[in-house]
Amino acid sequence: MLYYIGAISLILIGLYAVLVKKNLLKIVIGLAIVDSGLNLLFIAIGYVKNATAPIFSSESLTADKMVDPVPQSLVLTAIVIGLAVTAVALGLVIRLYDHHKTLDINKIRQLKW
Amino acid sequence: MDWMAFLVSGLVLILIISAVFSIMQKDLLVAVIGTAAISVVLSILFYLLQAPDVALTEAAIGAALSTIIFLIAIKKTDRFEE
Amino acid sequence: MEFSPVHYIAVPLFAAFLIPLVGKVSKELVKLIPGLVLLYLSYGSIMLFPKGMENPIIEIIAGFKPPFGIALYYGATAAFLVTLVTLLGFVIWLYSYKFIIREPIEKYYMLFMLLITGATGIMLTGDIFNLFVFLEITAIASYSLTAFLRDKDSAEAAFKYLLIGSFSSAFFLLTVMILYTYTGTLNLADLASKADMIPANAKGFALLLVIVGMGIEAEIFPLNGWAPDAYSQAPSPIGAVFAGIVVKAAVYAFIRIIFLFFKTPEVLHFIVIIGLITLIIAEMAALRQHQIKRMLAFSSLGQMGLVILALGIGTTESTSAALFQMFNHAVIKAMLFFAAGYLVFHSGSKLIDSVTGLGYDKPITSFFFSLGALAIIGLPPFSGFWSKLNVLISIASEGEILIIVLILAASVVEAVYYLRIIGKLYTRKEIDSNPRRTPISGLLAMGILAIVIIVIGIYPDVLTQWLQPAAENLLNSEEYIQTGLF
Amino acid sequence: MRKAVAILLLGIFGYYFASIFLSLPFGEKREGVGKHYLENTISETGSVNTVTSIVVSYRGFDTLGEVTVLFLASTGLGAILFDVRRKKRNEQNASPIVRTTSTVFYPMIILLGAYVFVHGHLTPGGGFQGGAIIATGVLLMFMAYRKFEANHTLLSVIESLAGLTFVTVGLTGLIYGGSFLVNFLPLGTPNDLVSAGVIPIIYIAVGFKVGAELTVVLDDMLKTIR
Amino acid sequence: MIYFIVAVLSLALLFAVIRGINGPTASDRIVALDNLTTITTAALVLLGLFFERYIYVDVALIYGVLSFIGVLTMARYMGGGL
Amino acid sequence: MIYLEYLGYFFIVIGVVFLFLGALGIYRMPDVFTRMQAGTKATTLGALGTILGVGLVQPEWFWKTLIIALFIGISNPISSHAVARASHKSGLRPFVKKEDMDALADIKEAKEVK
Repeated sequence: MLYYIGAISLILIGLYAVLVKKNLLKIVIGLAIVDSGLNLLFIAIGYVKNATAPIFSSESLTADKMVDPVPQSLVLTAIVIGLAVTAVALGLVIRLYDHHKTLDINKIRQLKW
Repeated sequence: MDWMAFLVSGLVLILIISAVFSIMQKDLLVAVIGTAAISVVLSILFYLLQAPDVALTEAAIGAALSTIIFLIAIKKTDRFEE
Repeated sequence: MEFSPVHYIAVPLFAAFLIPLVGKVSKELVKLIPGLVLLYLSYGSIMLFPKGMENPIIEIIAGFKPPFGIALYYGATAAFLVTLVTLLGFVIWLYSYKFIIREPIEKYYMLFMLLITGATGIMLTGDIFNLFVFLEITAIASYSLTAFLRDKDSAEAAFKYLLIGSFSSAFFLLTVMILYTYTGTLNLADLASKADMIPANAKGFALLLVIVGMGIEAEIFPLNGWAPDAYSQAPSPIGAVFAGIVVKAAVYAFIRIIFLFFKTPEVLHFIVIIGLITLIIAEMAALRQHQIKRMLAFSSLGQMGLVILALGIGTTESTSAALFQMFNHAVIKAMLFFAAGYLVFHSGSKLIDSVTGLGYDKPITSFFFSLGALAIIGLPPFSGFWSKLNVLISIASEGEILIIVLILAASVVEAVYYLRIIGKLYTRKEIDSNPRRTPISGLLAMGILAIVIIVIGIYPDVLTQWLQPAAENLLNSEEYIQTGLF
Repeated sequence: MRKAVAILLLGIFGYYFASIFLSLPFGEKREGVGKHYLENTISETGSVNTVTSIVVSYRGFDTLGEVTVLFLASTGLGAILFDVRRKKRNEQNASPIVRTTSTVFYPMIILLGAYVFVHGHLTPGGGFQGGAIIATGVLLMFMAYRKFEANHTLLSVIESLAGLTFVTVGLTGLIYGGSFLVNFLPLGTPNDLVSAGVIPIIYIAVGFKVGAELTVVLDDMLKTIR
Repeated sequence: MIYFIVAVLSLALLFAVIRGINGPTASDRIVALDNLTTITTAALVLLGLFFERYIYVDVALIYGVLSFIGVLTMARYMGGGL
Repeated sequence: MIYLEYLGYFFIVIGVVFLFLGALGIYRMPDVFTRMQAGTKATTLGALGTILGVGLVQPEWFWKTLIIALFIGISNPISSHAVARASHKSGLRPFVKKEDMDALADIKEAKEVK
C-alpha cells in the first residue's frame, strides 16, 4: 500500500515538473522521476507477501514462495529504455544550449502553429 | 514483519521529500543530487520488494550512470536556473 | 532459409549492426547496404503477401508458444501495411541516396534502418510489451532524425517531439501495467480473450491512457502539436518516412488495441468525432501556413484525421476505404515531400512564395509536385479520387450526412491551398536559372511513385481486391484471438 | 495560471489514478504467465534466475529491442552532437590520490562487470548491469586522467561484433531450432557456470555491447564544447 | 534486536536526509549523499542477512562500487574537473 | 560456533551505532569539513563493523563481505578527500578561528603561480 502511494506521488510530481517548469534540464529531471515512479509501481504490483526473489540458488526454494518475475523483467527493460531516452534528451539540451545560450524554454520557443 | 512497514514508511517519506526537493531547487546540481537520493531509496525499496535484479539495475543505472550524464549536461550548460 | 516474418526485423537489425564495420572500409558501401536490405525485404514481402492474405501466419520467437513467448502476427492487415512499408522504404532509400549529403551519412542510414525496423515491428508484433519496445525504437530514431540537420529549429522540434513522446510512452507503459495486473498476461490475443476480467473503472482509465498515449503517436487532434514541427524540420526523406511509415504503424497499433479491448459504440463514436475535429482543424491550419513543408505536414494531419474517422465508423466498407486512403496517403505524401525537398533546395528558401516561377526552370520536379497535389485533392484520374470516394460512400451508407458535408468542405479547403501552390509554380517570373539539377535517383524515386499513382488511379481493382480481407482481419477480433492463441 | 491549470489537471488525473491502484490488493498472489515461468524455468531454459530466463529466453525479442534502443541512443547522440565535438578535453587532472586509486580500481571494476554478466543466469544481474558497470569504470578513468582516450574504432568494432553475435545466435536458432532466438545448445545442470544453453553467450554479447555503447555515449557527451 | 537495528538505521538515514535538505551549500549535500550511500550499502548487507539469501550480497557490492564513482564524479564536477 | 554468531551480532550493533553517530555528526556539525570528518570516520567504521559482523554471523558469506568491507575502507576516504578538495576549490573555507590553519591554501596559490 505504502509503495503505491510513493509510486503515484513520484509520477505526479514528475508530471508536474514536466508541465510547469521552464528549465529544460528540470524537465528532463521530471521525466526521469516519472520513469522511476512507473518502475516502482510495477514492481510493487508483482510483489507477493512473505515470498522471496525468483532465483533458485539453493534446493530448498520452491516456486510457490516467489514473487512474480514478469514485472521485474519488464522493468529491467523499461529502466534501460528510460536511460536511452534521457541520454538523447540531454544531447538535445546541449545542442539547444549551443544555439541559444539559455535553458529557458520561453526564450527558446520559436516554432508556432 | 512490523519493522518492515516502519522502514518502508520512512523510505517512502524520504522518497517523496527528495522528489519535491529536487524539482523545487534552483541550483541544478542540487536537483541532480536529489535525483541520486531518489535512486538510492528506490534501490532499497526494490530490494525490500525482493527484486534484486531490478535493485542492481537501479543502482548501476540510476545511482551512477544517469546521475553522471546529468552532471555532464549541467557542466556543458548552465548550473543555475534563472 | 525460407522467408518468414521475423526477417523483417532481424535482417535490418543485422544490417544496422554491420554498417559501422563496413563504414571502416568504404563509405559508398554504407549507402548501398540499406538499399540491398530493403530490396530483399520487398522481394520477400511480395512472396509472403498472398500467403498472409489467405491465412494469418503466426511466427513463434524463441520456441515458446504464446502466451508464454512472444509471437509475431502476420495477418492480412499487417501483410498489407508491411508490404507497403518495405516498398515505400525502398523508394525513400532511392531518394535519400543523393539527397543526404551531410555528414554523418553512416549514422543517417543506421537510424533510417532502425526506424523502418521499429515501424514494421509495431505492425507485426503480437505482444503488448513488445509493442512498447518497438514504439520506443521508432520514437528514439525519430527524435534523432528530426534533429539530424542540427540547426536551431530542428533541435527545438526534436526536443518538443521528445517531450510529448515521453508522455506517450509513460502512458502506454501504464496501460501495459493495468492490463497485466488484471489479466496476468501480455500476449494481445490472450489479453483480448481475458478482457472481461478487467473491472469497469480500470478499463475506463486504460482507455483514457491508450487514447492519450497512442493518440500522440497517431497524431490525433489536441495531441499533435509536435507533428508539424518534426515534419517540417526533419530532412525531406524523413518527412516522407514520418508521413508514410511511422504514422501508419501508430494508427494501426492504436486501432488494433481499440478494436480488441474497447470496441463499444460510444468509443467508436468518440473516435469519429476526434477524427473529424483533427481533419477540420488541420486543414484550416494548413491554409494559413507560409512554409511549404509545414503546409504538407498539416495536410498530412488532415489526411490522418480522415483515416481515423473512417476507421471509427467501423464497417467493413469504411475500414477498407480507410486502408485504401492510408495507402494513397503514404504514396502521394511521400512524393509531395520528395518534390518539396528539391523545390526548397532549388529555391533556397522554405517559403511558399519563393517557388514562384520554378515550374519553368525545373519542369520535371514541378510536374511531379503538381501531380501529387492533384492526386491528394482527389481529382478523378488519380488514385486519391477512389479512396476518398470510397470513404464518402461508406459514410453515406451509414446515413451520416453532416459528416459528409464537413469532409467535402475540408476537401475544398485542401484544394484551395494546393491549387494556390500549383498556380504559383506556373506563374511566369524572371528568376535566374539555377544550375543545380535534381539528381537522377531522386527523379527515379518520384517517377516510380507517379506511375503507382496513375496506375492505381486507372485500375483501382489491382489494389481493392486485397483491401477486403485486410479490413475483415482488422475488424474481426474473434478470429484474431483464435489464430493468435492457436 | 499555467500552474493552476496543471495542478487541476494533475489533481483529477491523480484522483482517478489513485482510486484504481489503491483499491488493488497489495502482496497477493496472482494467476498468470508468471506462475508458468516460475514452475518451468529450470526444465525449459536451464537458467536458475527466472528473471534472466524471461529476459533472455522467453521474451528474448524484447531484449533484442532493448539492445537496439541503446544502440540507437549512442548512434542518435553521435548524430545530434556531431560537429560540436572537439579533439581534446582541457580539464585539469584529478589529485594524485584519486588518480592512483582510479588506476588500481579500473581493472577491478571491469572484472566486476565481467563477473556480473557471466553469472547472469545464476545471480542477480546480467548483460545490462555488467555493461553499465564497465562503462562506469571507464568513466572513472576519464575523470581521473585528462589524457585518457577511449579508442573509438575499437569501441565501435566491439559494439558491432556484439550486436552481430546476438542476431547471429538468433538466426542460427531459426535455422537449427525452427524459431528465432531458440535455445539450441544443451541446457546442462542447473546452477553450473556453463549451463542454460545460449543464455550466457547472449548475455556476454549484451554485456560487451552495452559497455561499449554507454562508453561511447559518455565520451560523446564529454567531448562537446565548453 | 532487529527492531533496534532498523530504528537506529532509519534515524541515521533521516539525519543524513535532513542535512541533505538543509545543507546550505552543494558540498554539504554531497557529503550527506555520500553518507547516505554508505549507510545504504551497510543496510543492504544487513537486509540480505535478514532475508537469508546469499546472492543479495552481490547487490550491495555493486552498489558500493557504483555509488562511490557517482560521488566522486560530483566532487570532480565541483572541483572543476570532469 | 555459536560464539561466532554472538560476536557477529555484537559487531553489527556496534556498527549500526557508529553509523547512527556518523549521521548525527553530519546533522550537528557546523561546516562542511567538520561534517565530512564525522561522516567519513564514524560511518566507515560503522559500515565496516556491520558488514564484517554479517560475515561472522554467516561464515560462508565471509569472503564476499570482506571484499565489500575492503572496498568501503578504501573508497570512502577517497571520495571524502575528493569532496574536501572540491569544496575548498569552490571557495568554502574551514570553520576556524585562526587564519593560517587552512593547510590547503598554499597548494592552491602554488598552482596558480605555476
